[in-house]
Amino acid sequence: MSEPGQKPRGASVGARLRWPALSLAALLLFNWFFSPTFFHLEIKGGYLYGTIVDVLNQGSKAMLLSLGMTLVIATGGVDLSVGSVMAIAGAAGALLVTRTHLPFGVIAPICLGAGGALGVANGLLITALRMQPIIATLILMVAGRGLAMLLTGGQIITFEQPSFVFFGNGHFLGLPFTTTVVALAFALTLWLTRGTALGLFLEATGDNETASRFCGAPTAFIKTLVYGFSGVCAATAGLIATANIKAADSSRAGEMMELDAIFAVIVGGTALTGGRFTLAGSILGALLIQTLTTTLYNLGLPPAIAPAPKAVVVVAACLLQSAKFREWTRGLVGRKAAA
Amino acid sequence: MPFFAALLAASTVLWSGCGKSNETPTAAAPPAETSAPAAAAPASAEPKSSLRSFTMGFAQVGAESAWRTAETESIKAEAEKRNVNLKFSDAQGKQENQIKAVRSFIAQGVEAIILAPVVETGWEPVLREAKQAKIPVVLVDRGIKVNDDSLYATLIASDFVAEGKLAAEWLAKKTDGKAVIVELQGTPGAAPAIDRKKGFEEGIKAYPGMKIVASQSGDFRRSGGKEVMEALVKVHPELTAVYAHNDDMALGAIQALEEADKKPGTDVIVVSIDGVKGAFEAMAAGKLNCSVECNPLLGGFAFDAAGMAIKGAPVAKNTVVPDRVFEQSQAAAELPNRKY
Amino acid sequence: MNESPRELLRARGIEKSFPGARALDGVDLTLRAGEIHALMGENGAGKSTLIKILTGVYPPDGGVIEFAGQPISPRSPRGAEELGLSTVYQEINLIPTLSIAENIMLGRQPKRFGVIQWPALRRQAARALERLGLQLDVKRELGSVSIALQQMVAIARALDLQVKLLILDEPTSSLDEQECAALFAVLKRLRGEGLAILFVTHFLDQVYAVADRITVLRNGALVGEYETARLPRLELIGKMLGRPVEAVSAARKRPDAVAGERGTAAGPTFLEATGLGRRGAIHPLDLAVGTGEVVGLAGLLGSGRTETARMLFGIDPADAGQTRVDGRTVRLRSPREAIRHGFGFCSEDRKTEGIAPNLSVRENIILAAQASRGPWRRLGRTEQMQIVEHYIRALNIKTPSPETPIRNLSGGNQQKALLARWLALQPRLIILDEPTRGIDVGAKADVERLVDSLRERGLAVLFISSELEELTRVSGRVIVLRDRRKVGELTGDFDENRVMRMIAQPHE
Amino acid sequence: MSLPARRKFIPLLATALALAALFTTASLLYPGFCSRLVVANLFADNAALGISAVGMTYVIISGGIDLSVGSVVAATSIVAATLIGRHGWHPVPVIALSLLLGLLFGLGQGLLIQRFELPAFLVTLGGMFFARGLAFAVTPESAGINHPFYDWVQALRLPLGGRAGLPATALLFLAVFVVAAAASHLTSFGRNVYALGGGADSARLMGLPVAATRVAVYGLNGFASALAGVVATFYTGSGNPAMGAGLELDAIAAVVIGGALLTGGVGFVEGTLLGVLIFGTIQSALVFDGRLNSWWLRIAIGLLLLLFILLQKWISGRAGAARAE
Repeated sequence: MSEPGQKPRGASVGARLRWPALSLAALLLFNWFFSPTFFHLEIKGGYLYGTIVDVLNQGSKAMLLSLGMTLVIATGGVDLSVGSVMAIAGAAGALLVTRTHLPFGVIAPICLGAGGALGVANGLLITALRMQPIIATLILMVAGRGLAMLLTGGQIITFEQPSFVFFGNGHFLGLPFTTTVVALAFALTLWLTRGTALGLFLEATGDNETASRFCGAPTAFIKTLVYGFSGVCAATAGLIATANIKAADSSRAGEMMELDAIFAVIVGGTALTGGRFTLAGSILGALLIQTLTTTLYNLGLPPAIAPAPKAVVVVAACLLQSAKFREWTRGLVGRKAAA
Repeated sequence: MPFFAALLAASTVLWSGCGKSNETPTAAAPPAETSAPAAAAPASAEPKSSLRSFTMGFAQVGAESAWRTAETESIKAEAEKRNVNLKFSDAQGKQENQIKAVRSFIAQGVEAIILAPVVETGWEPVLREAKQAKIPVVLVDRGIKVNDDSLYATLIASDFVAEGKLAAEWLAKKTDGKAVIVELQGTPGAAPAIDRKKGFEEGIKAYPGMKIVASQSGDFRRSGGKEVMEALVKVHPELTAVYAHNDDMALGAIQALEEADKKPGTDVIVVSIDGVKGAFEAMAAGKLNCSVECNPLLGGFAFDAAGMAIKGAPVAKNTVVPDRVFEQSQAAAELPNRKY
Repeated sequence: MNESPRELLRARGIEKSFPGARALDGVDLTLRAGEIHALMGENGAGKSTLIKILTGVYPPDGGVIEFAGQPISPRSPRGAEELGLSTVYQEINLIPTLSIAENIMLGRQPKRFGVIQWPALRRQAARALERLGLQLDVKRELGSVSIALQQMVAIARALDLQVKLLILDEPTSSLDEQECAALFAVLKRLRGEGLAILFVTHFLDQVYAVADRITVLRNGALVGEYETARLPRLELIGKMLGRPVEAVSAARKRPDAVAGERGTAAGPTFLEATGLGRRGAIHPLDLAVGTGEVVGLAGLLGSGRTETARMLFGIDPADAGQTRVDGRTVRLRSPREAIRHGFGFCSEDRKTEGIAPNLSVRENIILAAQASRGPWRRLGRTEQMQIVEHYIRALNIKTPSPETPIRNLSGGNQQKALLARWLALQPRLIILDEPTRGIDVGAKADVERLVDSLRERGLAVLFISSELEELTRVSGRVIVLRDRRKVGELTGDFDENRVMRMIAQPHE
Repeated sequence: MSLPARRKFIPLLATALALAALFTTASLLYPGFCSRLVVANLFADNAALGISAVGMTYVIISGGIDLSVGSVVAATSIVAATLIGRHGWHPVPVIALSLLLGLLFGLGQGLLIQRFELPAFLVTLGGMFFARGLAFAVTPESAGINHPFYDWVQALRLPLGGRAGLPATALLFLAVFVVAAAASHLTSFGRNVYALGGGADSARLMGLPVAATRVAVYGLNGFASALAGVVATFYTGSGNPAMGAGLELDAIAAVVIGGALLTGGVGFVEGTLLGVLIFGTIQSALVFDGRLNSWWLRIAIGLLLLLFILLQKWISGRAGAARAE
């Protein structure tokens, strides 16, 4: 986009996490009063059971996507194609499992690889051909969904392969297995960004690409890499979505998920202009969005209207990041945050 | 600007080129003649030898459920059998696309159009055009709201209200009129969703002991059914029955119930509509109690009616496809001969 | 030059301060109709601020501007244009994606009933260009013509209004000789038409070629106003650099001991460039830096110093000549390669090419070192802190903590942190481009001391500065550039004075 | 004319040729494709898309983007439908009201973008979600419109011979197109939009009303979306909160295929028309074929996008070369 964005001022990690945490707390508080069963937890069939668990479970896709999206946005880019990549990975997984009967241990890496490859393709369009991220990924967003439907022939492909099903429905340590997947992905991402120097290069590239290049930082490599990573995250989310219902629904799987992921990242306190990023914040953001949806379910409101409150939340988040807005008025900031 | 030149050139070429050929479809002559060029066309899958070959259009909603794909298959198969050159269009659930499809069927000069309307409203304009073009429209699987019902030749569909009633009555019988019910609605605004809800509510009126404690849309999707059920089972742990507007949602809900450590089929009675293969498997496995069949195999009816309409013979305005109620007991026996 | 010069613009006691900086301190400027007036001064002299005030971009804090006898206070570029002052900025402010004609006429298209009359528009545009003696296809897209032509279009746009005063901010910085000649022809023609032209440039030859009078600014203050004919180059340079010639010639020579030491201390040659050049940036030049030697690049702003540095560091790779490092021929096509050969480059533009503002001091310091190790071999937390704390102490960088975002530091401390960034890399050659620009005296001293110690530790240093005194003090050898050319080299016993003379000597 | 002088028309020509090629191929493959009826349908069926694409062209030329289009269409359609169908208002005031609302919505987005320097991408993303949620909040069900005024308008036709005829909506689309195209060439607002996209800072220094122009562009696009929504209600004789999902992407695709640069400053309303027609041609060719499935449309559009962007990269590359000479 050509419009100027604003970097968050004085943004220590704590400060970045403040708003998402507060909003989430507010929403939870609301549930505390209006849907008493929300916090009800119990052990059923040997694992933890309750609405909170569902939020974690159903939020897993958004959380996974937001991990990749965070890194992409940290470089000042954006990845619109994640939803379609989810569909492709899901379709591929279901096809392989029904046609080839390979073990899931073989299929999963293939699907993730495919997702990664698509992501790298995005990255190359952006670094080698200097396309704007939004348009480069838009192409895959449009064509990718078609590709997924091509794979499945528009059909819903159902399967029963236990290990694949477990990936989306199984339990581990008393929690849905998806939670473990997210935890692992989070740990991996955390290690990749903070355990290696990638995170430093990433933030430097997003913050001042010229300076980073002059320092010999591999800016192009980094950019390509993050899109690839985003692709892998999307593929993982796609497999979960597919396993979750034991069926690949390539026309609907991952629909609008890219927007949820972007929302999660922005709400989480990573600026769309790139630079500093916070993975924890994005996870919080994803949870916030999922909690919102689940709350609507509980209240019996049609989930179709969920987008409206989401929009309010994200615009508020942007305004909070806008220095101009702070200058304009601080009082309003307080009120908006409540929204 | 050179672009104008190019466009002008293109359009003039196109116009002159079209002068002659556009008479082909527009000639409102007996079908036999119009169909001839269509049959002779390179694109047409028809062998030239076939004496009498119709070209018909089928505007399908999409492929959102197993039931839907079964319907598509049935109609495609029937077309094969009757050696009809079928133009299939999948609207991906968008009415805009479906209208576009119908209008270009008209432009193609097909002999008849089969339409599975995605929503009830908003069909007058395009159907009027079909009528002007003297192309009979056969509606399948759900009705539409029009003031002038001469706009379509016939409606071949199950009676959604009746299906809802059947489900309700079966459930009442099964639970002797006592049930705490969670309802999983279809896509908001979709005819089956509205009617199946209506029918079910009428059905349980007679039984004060049966009440719907929650009714939420699962969008006719497995994932929807699962997510909604996961939420509702916690808000209403006391539920004893689930009524889903289609099998896919029911199957999703069953997963959710099992995760909630309830035994679908025993602790919670699950009733749904459609009767797809998956539902029968679930019944055989004792997880689904009852599925009211909503027969998607409309191919035969549809082509019969279309054939009559084309000949100009009178067609019944409304063909109700008989629906049967299947219970677990019949499931195992019925399973092998489910085509979808 | 026309007789009985009448004053067109009188600016008196113009003052302007920005947060933390006094940009203009009671500056006067007088422009006559029908003259070309050069506005000279090194960095931070306040030239651009003065221009922006004249054209209504900034309001002045104090002072009066009289234009054609009337006191004026333009509130916007538009307002200034309506008064008859218009400006052509250095970075051409036109729309490259629109046609030449439109760029000239944008905002004042000829209309009938609100409908733009394109034929008329093109005619007017063509006429505006003819006034500059140019015949162009005005339908052409601006972005598709040379910078020089774009410059002309910008001037045409500026002239199209009923302009009395034309301000040109470094119009020639990106033009070659012929293009300059063409431009000057135009300027003289306009002078003939009675226009006043205020002309900002760094090229002495050009000033002496076209300017009638010169106003010199330094550090936001007026140095003086002179008839070009009566101001020898040497004096002009002295005034610009704030080193009056007499003072210079009397200036204490560096102790010969030191000079001698510097002359000899140079170890084996580390970097040797021969005929190295880049089209449109810097004419081919020879340049060598030995280990344990500080070589100064002298020259006025825009003389090609930075261009040389960028070329050596592989940012704008050379397209002629060859580079030898330790006697082996190498091609430096990117900073990465340069760094791999032991180069470090501390850019003059701290903001856009130096700091990553939102990252911490620590991260900014270790960035280059980490980059050279690649992403996987991450510097451990303790190693990082060792490096960072060492340099914070060694360069006495004043920061609340290593984790403070570097944007919160003062310019001087940012500069030191950037130096630390390159030193942490353990380079063999470090290129310092204006390392003391815009930082306080204390910090300057620190930097100079640092450079000395680096030399003693056997580093090769290429030192760029507009402050000749500093330059001569620090360097053992000075290469002098003028107008993108190497014009000479001074070794052993030299002082600012000789450097200035070398800069001053006209084109042979 | 030299290449540099005319290079920005090349994508336009390419698009025109692509359209001609597509249409010719389809005509050869499918009997009856090359008919006035089909051509007329291209305009009738894509009126809503076309109108919003025209609005989007201005936004993209100004260097911005607007993702809220599809949702605004849906919201407008359902609001209009309920007001007319359920509350029995007369269509004319309802239409006026919906257009006004669309305009205000767009202006609001524009203000957020301009005043607080928020990324257009995000603001309009929010707008997209907001309007969609709103639409479903009004009513989740599609609502039919039965009103003599609607019947009258729907009956209007400009006959083209045969059974071919252009309905009022198609004519409206063409009118919008002509006005927008003319405005983009012949008014200072139109040119300021180009200048804004070509370089906002330069435009500011040239004394052009940058802020006002940017806000106005989003306002206009909001208006265009609302108009598209109204057209949709005439097209379907109903309103539907689920309508126009993904419309914004189709519109953007049409604009880019039409030769606009997403970086702003370059583009043509005329090109957008071609883009829309290409879109429609592919779609109806798929229906004519009757064997290929709808997802081929998405794949084809994706490839076309890639193709045209690469073409533009190549051209700007040539321009750079031309300058260097």
